[in-house]
Amino acid sequence: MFGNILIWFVIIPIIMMAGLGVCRNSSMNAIRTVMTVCSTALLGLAIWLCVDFLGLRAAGETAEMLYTGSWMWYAPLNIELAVGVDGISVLMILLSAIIVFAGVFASWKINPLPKNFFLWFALLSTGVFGFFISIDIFTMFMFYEVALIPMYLLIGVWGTGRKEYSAMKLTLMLMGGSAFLMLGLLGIYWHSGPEGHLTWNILEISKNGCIDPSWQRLLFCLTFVGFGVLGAMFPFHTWSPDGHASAPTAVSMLHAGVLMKLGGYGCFRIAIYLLPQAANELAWIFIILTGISVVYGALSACVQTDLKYINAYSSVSHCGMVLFAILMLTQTAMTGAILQMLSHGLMTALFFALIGMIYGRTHTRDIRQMGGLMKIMPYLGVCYMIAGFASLGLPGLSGFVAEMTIFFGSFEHTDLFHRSFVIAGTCSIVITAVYILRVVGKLLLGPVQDEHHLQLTDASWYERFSTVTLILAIAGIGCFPNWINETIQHSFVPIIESLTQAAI
Amino acid sequence: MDSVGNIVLYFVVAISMLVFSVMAVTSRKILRSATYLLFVLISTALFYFQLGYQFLGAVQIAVYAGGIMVLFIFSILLTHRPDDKSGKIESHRRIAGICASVLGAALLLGALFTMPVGAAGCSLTDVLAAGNCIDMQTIGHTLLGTDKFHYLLPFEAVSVLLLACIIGGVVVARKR
Amino acid sequence: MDLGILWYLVPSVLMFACGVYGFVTRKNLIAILISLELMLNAADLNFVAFNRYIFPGQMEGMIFTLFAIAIAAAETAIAIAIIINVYRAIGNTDINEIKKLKF
Amino acid sequence: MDITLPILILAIPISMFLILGIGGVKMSRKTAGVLGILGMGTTLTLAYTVAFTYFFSGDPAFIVDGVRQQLQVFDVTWLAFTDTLVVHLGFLLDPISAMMLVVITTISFMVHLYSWGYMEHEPGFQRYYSFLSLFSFSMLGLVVATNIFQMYIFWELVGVSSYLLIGFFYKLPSAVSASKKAFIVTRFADLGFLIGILLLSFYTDTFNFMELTHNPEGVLASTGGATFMGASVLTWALVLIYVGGMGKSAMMPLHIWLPDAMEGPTPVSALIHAATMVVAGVYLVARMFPVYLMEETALLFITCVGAITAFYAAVVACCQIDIKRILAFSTISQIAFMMVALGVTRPGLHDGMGYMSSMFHLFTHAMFKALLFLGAGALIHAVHSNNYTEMGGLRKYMPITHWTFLIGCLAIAGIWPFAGFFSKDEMLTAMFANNWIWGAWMTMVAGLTAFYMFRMYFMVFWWEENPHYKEHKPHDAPWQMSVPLIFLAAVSCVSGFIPFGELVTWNRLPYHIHIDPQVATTSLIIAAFGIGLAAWLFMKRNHKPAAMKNAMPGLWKAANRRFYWDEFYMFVTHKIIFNIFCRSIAWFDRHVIDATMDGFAKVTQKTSVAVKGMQSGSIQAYVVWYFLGAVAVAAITWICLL
Repeated sequence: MFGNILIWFVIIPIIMMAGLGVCRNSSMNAIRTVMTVCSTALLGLAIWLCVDFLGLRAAGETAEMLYTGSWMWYAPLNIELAVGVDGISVLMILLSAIIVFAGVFASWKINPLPKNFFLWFALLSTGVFGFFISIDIFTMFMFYEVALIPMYLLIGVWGTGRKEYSAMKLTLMLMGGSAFLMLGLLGIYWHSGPEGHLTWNILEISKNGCIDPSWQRLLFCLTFVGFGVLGAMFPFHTWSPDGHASAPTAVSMLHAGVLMKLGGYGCFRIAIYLLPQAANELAWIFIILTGISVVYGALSACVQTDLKYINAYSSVSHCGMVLFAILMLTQTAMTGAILQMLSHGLMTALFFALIGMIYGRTHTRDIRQMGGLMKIMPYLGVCYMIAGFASLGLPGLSGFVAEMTIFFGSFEHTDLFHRSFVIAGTCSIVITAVYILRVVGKLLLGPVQDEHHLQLTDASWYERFSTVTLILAIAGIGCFPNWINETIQHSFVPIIESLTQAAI
Repeated sequence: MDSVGNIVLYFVVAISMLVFSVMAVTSRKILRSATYLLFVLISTALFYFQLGYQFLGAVQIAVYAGGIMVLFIFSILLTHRPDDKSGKIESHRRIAGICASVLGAALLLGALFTMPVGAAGCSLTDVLAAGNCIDMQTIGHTLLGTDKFHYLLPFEAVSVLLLACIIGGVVVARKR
Repeated sequence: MDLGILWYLVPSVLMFACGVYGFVTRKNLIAILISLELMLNAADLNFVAFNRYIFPGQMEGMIFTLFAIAIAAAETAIAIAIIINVYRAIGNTDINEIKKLKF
Repeated sequence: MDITLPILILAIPISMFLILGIGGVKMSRKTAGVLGILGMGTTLTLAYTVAFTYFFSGDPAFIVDGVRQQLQVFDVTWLAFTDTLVVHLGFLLDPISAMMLVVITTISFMVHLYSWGYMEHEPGFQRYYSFLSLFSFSMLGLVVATNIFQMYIFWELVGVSSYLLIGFFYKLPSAVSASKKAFIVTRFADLGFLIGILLLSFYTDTFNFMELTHNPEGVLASTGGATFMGASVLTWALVLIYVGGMGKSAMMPLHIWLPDAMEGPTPVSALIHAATMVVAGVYLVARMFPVYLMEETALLFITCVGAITAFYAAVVACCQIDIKRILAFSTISQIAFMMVALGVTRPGLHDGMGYMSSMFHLFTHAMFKALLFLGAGALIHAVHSNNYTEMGGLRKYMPITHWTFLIGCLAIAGIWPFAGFFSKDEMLTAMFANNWIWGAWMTMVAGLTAFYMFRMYFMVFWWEENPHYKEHKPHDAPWQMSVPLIFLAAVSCVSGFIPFGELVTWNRLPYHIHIDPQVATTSLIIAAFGIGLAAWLFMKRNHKPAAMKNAMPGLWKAANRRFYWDEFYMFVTHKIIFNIFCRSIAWFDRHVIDATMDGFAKVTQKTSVAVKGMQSGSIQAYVVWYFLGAVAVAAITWICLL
């Protein structure tokens, strides 16, 4: 079992927790050491996995999932701990590792109760990694819940503002989503195979392909809504602004950066892949909803005054784009969705990290009370601008690649319905430019608004470290996007196949 | 046909029992409640005697009227000053209480008078005359015997319960 | 005039109703306990009456009553110990004051 | 062709950007400036080498039977959307890209040099040079794009460098809002560009310019006659792509950002907003020209937009006070000229001379407009104001600036033998050839051009001396600034004689330019008339201009306010979109959607509070309920037994 590399993505966070358990609450250095070592190990492992995966693919390995392994967990219900990754999961794991790594540095000086903070943080990462490595939908769901629960405490204890309310709202809405999801998953399980051969394993379910179309419709709606809540789909997105506004920096990063991707990934891996017929039939409903998300989130972001609210609404817009692209059901659009997940994950993490740093200095997030910060903290200002440019889709940064792939993929549909939604989607890039430049103009440029801000300092080394990691990743994807395409192109083959078969 | 003495005794006992029951639950002085309870218990004991269960009546008086009442009195004296009066009963409690008791009583009485159970009874004299009076020897054998319809095991269980109760009472009421 | 079984059961019912009333309305813990004893007593009387009238040749009812009295004694002892403890803790024996365990 | 030079042409500016951008904070101003200028100088040399090799070496790789070849020097895969739709990054060498290499590197180098003097005392000098390098890189990448998507990529990059440079003085709110406006307006136009690319690439399944332009009939056929709202899909695609060009080239109604962009440093205006970036739209149409020829509707659209814009901008330019604004509107007008020239081009009319003349004008205009902007920069540097009301009579104080500026004005007015004459004459000939209406209309615009340019010239250098000169004597700029002026003036004098038709034509076959005497005379007379009118009105201080202004105050004010386009846009964006639309959506989100979600929570809470009352913890209440329940059960049982 321990020979499987994937298991280590769950074990390292557990070791992290154990290590933290040994540390004394007051010894900040020990805690930091544990976190740094383990998150570096995770990042290293993720990079190694990525390289090795590409190597295997290059060597002609064509299996859908690599590094598979499964261990029976609860035989009466056929629940297994089944792991395996394809290109998409590899990239998601890499993304999570990068953000966990950056998140550790972004919360270098977390206060109070650093040890407990990092314990919950580590538990959250366990859930996230576990979700991405699982191919058994029950364990997937379990890890999903594991990732959700620490959120409540992390926001409720270490948050700012109306933290209790936000924590409660976020947790309840996501739990509400997982209630739908649970129903959907149980439905999938009970139809997963012939009598007596039920299974939770994604690969087997898809191979059996015996879910009745009428059931598929119901289950598709349940699972898509369930994951859609996490992916901030309109009208289930309202947890996102409040939740993100109250969450502490690293949690916002991890949440917007990775956890929201769980939604998109889940929609893709479960709703679309396992229920292809329903996906073909019912995609239009959700295209409408996600199309609304895209434009609506962007327009809402235009009038917000709180930095985190702006970003949360922009996340609604960008994550809406992910789901939108997935629903287009073409390979290119789905590639775009994955790129958008990576891109949004990295740049939102960067945004939230920067907002946290700025807030830590100015003690306000209201853009009306700030101005001219570029003069005072040029490093943070430049990083914020880069994040902004990534968000509005500047070539050379990741957002552009993702959005373009989505648009070109979505445009493969020739009917008016799809095309008008694609064009509505493209409008969002203009609106994005509007709100990003509005923030940049008010926050960073112009005259200094508040005299007290003149004494503020620029970024410290750990903050630089955290932001540089993310910026490098963003620019890496933006400048050299094709290797990502190569990583994930195999993963779409079975999905597209099952979709086309279902369409016949 | 029962003897007049029995009937008179019955009425005296029944009326005193009911009157004292009512007074026990309505008196606002707790010590008086306890005293009325004592009278109710004694009345019950008298019924036992009348029904021919002398041993049971004796136990009722000894354990209940004697032992338990002492506990009550002690605890009352420990927790109340002599002139303590409990407050007036709130109307919603009173209504709830009356509802519950009247409805319950009505149902039970209705059932009693309509069900055939009343027909089973002949007169008291008849049932007593059947010669089924139980002597002490039988009781002793029954309680401590191990045959069918004998009760050694429950007896021992109750003794263990009482022991546990002694210990528990001491532990709970002990000063810390 | 015969003293049938109903002659014993009816007072028992009424005594029980008194007990219920007292239990519901009284606020003093000891008074509640007293009401409880009334109800118990009514039940005892029922056992005895049924035993006498319906199964006069047997003695289950009597034995049951006997045990009930024993258990009532035990229960009262424990209850009173608790009441005394409560009194120590909060200074009186009013049931409305005991709210720490609510919800 | 060896790929080292082309790669270096792109690599040097981008590495300069990174070096100056990341390491600039640690550098002294001098190091940064020298590095920037050296970098650009190297790029200039390399670009000249490449362009001259291409044009004049006669190598069969570049020219076969008189036909200049298009060749992709390199073309690497960047991103594969599908198996066929693949984005490459490459270097396309053909006449127009070679010409643009020369234009961009020349102007960029001059601006680098000029800025050394002009920006000497500004904070953020290093940042300025790094942004300039970024811009040069993006612009070079744009013109050498081998495919339309690469063009779009660099299109966005020049947009952002323009944003950064306009907002260079970021502490000024006006600069910040101008940069924002520039970015958003062009971004909006790029939306059209993007949708156009989506449409075009969907039907043709390629991005590559060579595949598109070498087989335009195939492109037309690939759409399979699909139409949308009455127009063919190809028309839609081409018009939408042109919308992108309209944004960058500031055609009406997307022109509003360009005058505001003058908030940036003046050398930046010269580089980006006069010579290079703003002609990207023209370049785009020129690049796609064979495809445009397939759809005359699209060309007609281009012509009409250009004609209206040219006239509008010329009228507005007559009534501006800020010299940079005048130059900005003049730029708009001149670019519109090029657009019209492209729009009227047909292979049958003088062998597609409009295309050649448009490119020719692009070249000459870049030179003399940069010259004018740099001259304006020298004026602003000396007087510390943008308005000509603060100037006047400067010819004695700033002779170099005066003479070079005059050359620029003569060139733009189209006076022989200056550059503008030749290119403008060709353009007008092409327009007359298409339809006399275009020709007449644009000749009128040419006259207006001469008028407003000389109005500015006389107001600045003649009129009457500003009394402030006594306290603060204006003087010519330092050598770093004068050298570019003199160089560009020289170019403006001679570049008209370049045999442009031999080098750049739409079908890459040589074309022998011959001056059409009729058109040339007309335009010269009109220009001379414009100059004469300006001289009569503005040479000496007098009351005629004021009287004219008072005679038609409404018109003057409207023209001065640019016919209220900005106000209109402000109304639409701020009042309607921002205040009504966005705010109501934000309100809706908080008070309807979120309130619904909170409502679920509230209902649950209310219910639980209501139910909570039953869990009162009171034994007595439990007993009542229990007892009543027991009674009820018993009663029910009893009733059932009856």
